[in-house]
Amino acid sequence: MAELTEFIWIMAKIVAILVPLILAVAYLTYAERRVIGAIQARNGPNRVGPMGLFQPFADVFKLLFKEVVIPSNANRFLFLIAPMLSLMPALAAWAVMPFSDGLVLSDINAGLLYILAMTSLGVYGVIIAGWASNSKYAMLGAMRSAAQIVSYEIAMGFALVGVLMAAGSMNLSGIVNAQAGPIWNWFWLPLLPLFVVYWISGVAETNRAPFDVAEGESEIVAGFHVEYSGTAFALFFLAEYANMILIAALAVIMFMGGWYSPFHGLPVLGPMFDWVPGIVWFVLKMTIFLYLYLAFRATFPRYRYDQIMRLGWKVLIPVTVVWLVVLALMILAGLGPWFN
Amino acid sequence: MLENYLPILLFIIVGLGVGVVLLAAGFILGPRKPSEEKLSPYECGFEAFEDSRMRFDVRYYLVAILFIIFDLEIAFLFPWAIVLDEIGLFGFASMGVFLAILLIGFLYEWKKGALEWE
Amino acid sequence: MIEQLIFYVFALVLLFSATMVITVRNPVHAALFLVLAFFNSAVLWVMAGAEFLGIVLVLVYVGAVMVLFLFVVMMLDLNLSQLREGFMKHFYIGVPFAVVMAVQMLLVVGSGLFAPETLPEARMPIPEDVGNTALLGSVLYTVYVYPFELAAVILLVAIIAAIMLTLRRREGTRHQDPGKQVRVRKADRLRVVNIPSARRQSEQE
Amino acid sequence: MTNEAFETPNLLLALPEIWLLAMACVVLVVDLFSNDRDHGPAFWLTQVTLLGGIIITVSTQWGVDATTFSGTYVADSLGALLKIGILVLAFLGFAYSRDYMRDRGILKGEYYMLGLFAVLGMMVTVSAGNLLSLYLGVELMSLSLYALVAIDRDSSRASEAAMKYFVLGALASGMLLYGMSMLYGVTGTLDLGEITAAAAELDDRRFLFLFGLVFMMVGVAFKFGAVPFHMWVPDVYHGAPTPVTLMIATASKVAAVGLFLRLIGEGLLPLLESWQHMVVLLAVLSLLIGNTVALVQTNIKRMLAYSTFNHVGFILMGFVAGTPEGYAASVFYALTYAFTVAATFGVVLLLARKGFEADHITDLKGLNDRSPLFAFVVLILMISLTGIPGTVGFYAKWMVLKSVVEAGFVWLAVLAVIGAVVGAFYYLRLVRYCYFDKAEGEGPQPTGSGGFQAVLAANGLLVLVAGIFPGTLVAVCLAAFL
Repeated sequence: MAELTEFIWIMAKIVAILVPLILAVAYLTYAERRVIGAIQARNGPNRVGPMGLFQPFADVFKLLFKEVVIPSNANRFLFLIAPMLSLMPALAAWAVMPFSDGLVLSDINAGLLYILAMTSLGVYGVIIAGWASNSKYAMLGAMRSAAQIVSYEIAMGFALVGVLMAAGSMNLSGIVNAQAGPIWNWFWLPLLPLFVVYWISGVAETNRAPFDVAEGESEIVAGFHVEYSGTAFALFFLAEYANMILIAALAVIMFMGGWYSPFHGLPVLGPMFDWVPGIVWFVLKMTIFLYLYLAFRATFPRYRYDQIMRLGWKVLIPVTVVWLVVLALMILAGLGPWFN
Repeated sequence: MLENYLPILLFIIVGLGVGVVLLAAGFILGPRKPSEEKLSPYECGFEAFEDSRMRFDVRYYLVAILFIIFDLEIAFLFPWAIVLDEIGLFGFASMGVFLAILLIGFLYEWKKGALEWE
Repeated sequence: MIEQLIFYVFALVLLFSATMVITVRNPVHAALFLVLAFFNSAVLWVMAGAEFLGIVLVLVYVGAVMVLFLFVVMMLDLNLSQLREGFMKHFYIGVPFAVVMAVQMLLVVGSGLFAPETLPEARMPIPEDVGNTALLGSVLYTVYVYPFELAAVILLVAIIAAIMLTLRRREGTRHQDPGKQVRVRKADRLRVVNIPSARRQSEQE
Repeated sequence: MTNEAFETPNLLLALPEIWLLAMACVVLVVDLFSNDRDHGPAFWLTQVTLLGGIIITVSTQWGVDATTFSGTYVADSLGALLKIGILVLAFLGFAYSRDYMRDRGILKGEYYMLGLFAVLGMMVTVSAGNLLSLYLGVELMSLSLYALVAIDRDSSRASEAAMKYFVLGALASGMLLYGMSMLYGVTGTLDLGEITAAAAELDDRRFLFLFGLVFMMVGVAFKFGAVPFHMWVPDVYHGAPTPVTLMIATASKVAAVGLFLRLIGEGLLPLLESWQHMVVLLAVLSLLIGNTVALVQTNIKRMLAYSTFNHVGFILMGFVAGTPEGYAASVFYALTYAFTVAATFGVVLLLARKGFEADHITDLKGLNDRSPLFAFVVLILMISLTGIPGTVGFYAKWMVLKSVVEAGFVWLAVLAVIGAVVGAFYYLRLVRYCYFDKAEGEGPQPTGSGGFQAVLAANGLLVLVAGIFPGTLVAVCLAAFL
């Protein structure tokens, strides 16, 4: 009996994470269109509901009532399993995310490693979708995107190692607690190069502009999911945006002090903001990163494929390796306020 | 420790479940009117010619191989990063040698042009 | 109880997917079953307390090695019927060997020697408070530093071999060299020439 | 929480390996940045590395008996002896191969780098004190060799050979690893010394020990190329570029001896009576298959491949007794055999030129007319491989036979002697071609730089000298075990 209640309790928590997450995805798409609209001096969606606020729901319903077309030569089973494989890791990674002090579903020791493992699974959805569609554009997009994802995963992994070294723990709450203090105590400062590398590879990992050659609608129409329609397409869409939010949340946890207020521990300002719950800071910081995603898309031209690979292998990896050595020296020297 | 992993397992199952439910909803709610034209793979309006499963540049394989090697390297770095303050200078030096050996490999890749795409 | 249930479920799925890897017709399906098998064994490892190794199994094998597998299997367009022919030919030779191996295994496992109480005590009991990642780290870079560095050398050999065997530089391809692009000076590209204006010439005449 | 048992390792004890690793990296970097089409800097640096390695090994490890790196590394006379053998053989291999590789457009820097890494792997194997380092050494050696076999990537025969070598080699490594995991499961330790101690006081866990032992024996037999785990040998010998074949046939055999001795010969010595019969079986099968099939070969590389089984049989026979004398006999046999075969491949390489392999036995016809010196070298090599009294091959065979007879396997010794007599036929056939037959047409001329010819001649003459004065080498081999 106790096991059953525990089971229900866990399921309730999972729903409590998933529902806001899916809502966030919905409104991220809305925000994307509004923000880019504003940057490009136009309106964006503003018809459905006040200021177009119900637009995401309209989109969802439209997709629900569309036909899921399975191309004639496609491998049916793999074709349908691919979107699920792409969504599953994007959602499952949230299981270890600490939203505030102690507010975490599963506080495992190897949290960061788990997240890295989950993000590395994302590539399956892409490859399988590309292959199962039996379409040239899908195949091309899948190959490009897979090679790109794996290339940037290395740079990202190195950046994460830097965070580990600084925090001395793989537990995500532990990493945040290692940054307790005002804004200059957070890891973005001593790990600045890694922070930048992490963010760039995060954008590339999610196949977002300016690294969106895999989708490159003007070159290969939509890349690996060109043949998908209806809810199958919606799953890919969901996965992409859930991944964006995940990358943003990780950036906050690893480099931006998680749920800590930027004035934490300061004499006057600190107590002034004590009443704000940690999760608010967390979401606020995340929003900034999500805005960056949108701003990138609105302002940067798309990279060429060879340039993407060059950036990943020849710029980001050397930068991270050099900074890991510098970081190790900083830690051995006990450089304050981070490592003493 | 294990009880911490139960929620993760459930989360993974739920994550798959969301996908199944949405997909099923699409099949139930959406229309099904297949036609030959609709089901043919997209090819800019052309009739599809030749199989789409073509051979790719060997460079893609090479990237995948190099990725495996560097991924392993990262796997080796993880425990090291955690115990850095306990294993002292010797542990630091041993990772230094490890990285130096692999950096030579990286230099080799670079000079041979394995990282160049045209 | 739940733990045992989960163990048996995953062990069964593991056996099933491992069987499918070698029996299924389509190589892509086989590779995907292998992914499933790895994933299941990762779960079993985590259940056995090897948290770090379990997750690294997913990270390295599922996330990297199998990606390469899929790349190769998908692109090679293997001829399935040819593969099947060989299978039947060797099937009758393989079966006796498999039976002998299975009997051996049963003998060994069934002998009761693998019962937990007869096996030697673990050298380092896993303390609850520190994760086994930290425990692994505390010996890997000191006590086992020699095998650790050898692993680096093996990886280096893998890099060299992979590049030597696969990389071919094609003729006539174009590369972008940003270093060169940045180094370009105005003088390299632009020549300012003084051309006497036509009208003035005509005026002079 | 830091392991209290940890002491900072004494790096000086492992100096040969450290030197080789450092120099291999130097070779790699130098070759990357040099524009020499013949990879001259890499070649000379490689040879300097190997010679330096010999000097370092002799001066730091001979007569020492110590472990470092927390017991994962053993520095002792046996390791030193085998390492010197490996280094010398690799030196010869590189010295003989330059022209051959250049003519075929496969003289790459990678040849030297991978060669050095293979040598490093062998050295690690022969001085491993722990299952982990043993396995990693074997893998390092094997991986480098797989890649070297395929170095001529436009040759479909070489690619096929590499594929076979790789698949079967990976299988063998898997077996080895599986057996090792059994040992670990039973004893709870990876340290070979502790495993030996545990093996000495077996109780009902004997069964598991034997289970692991069988798998490890299969893995080791694969690496040796002993029958019935020999399927890869002829194709690999034939398909690989000759210099790579040389490396596999010589240095890697010496390393396999080290692998056997560390893992089974010494590591599981208390289980002698259990593995003795397995080794006898392997030896008998190797002797039978090797001699019968070698008779009908017309390709020198294939012939050497099959005759290898014969010699592998002899080497394994030395292990049967499980005594220091027997082991010393095996090591002596392996070293002298490898040294002789290296020169044989050297002659094949000497006669080869661009677009012509000179690996058919009739290519040797009338060699005496073209080059009396090298015909004489072939004569020495062949009578030594045959084991005619007065040659070093004879002493090696005699030592092995003596130890087998002392262990009570007289029938095995008789079988081996019959095998040696059969072997005489196909070895001496080459001598007949050299001296008594006329070449059809021109016949291949010895080509090669002065250094190559000098080293090869020295190698051949040293085989002769070692036959006349075998005492020192015998004493050295015995000293390594006492």
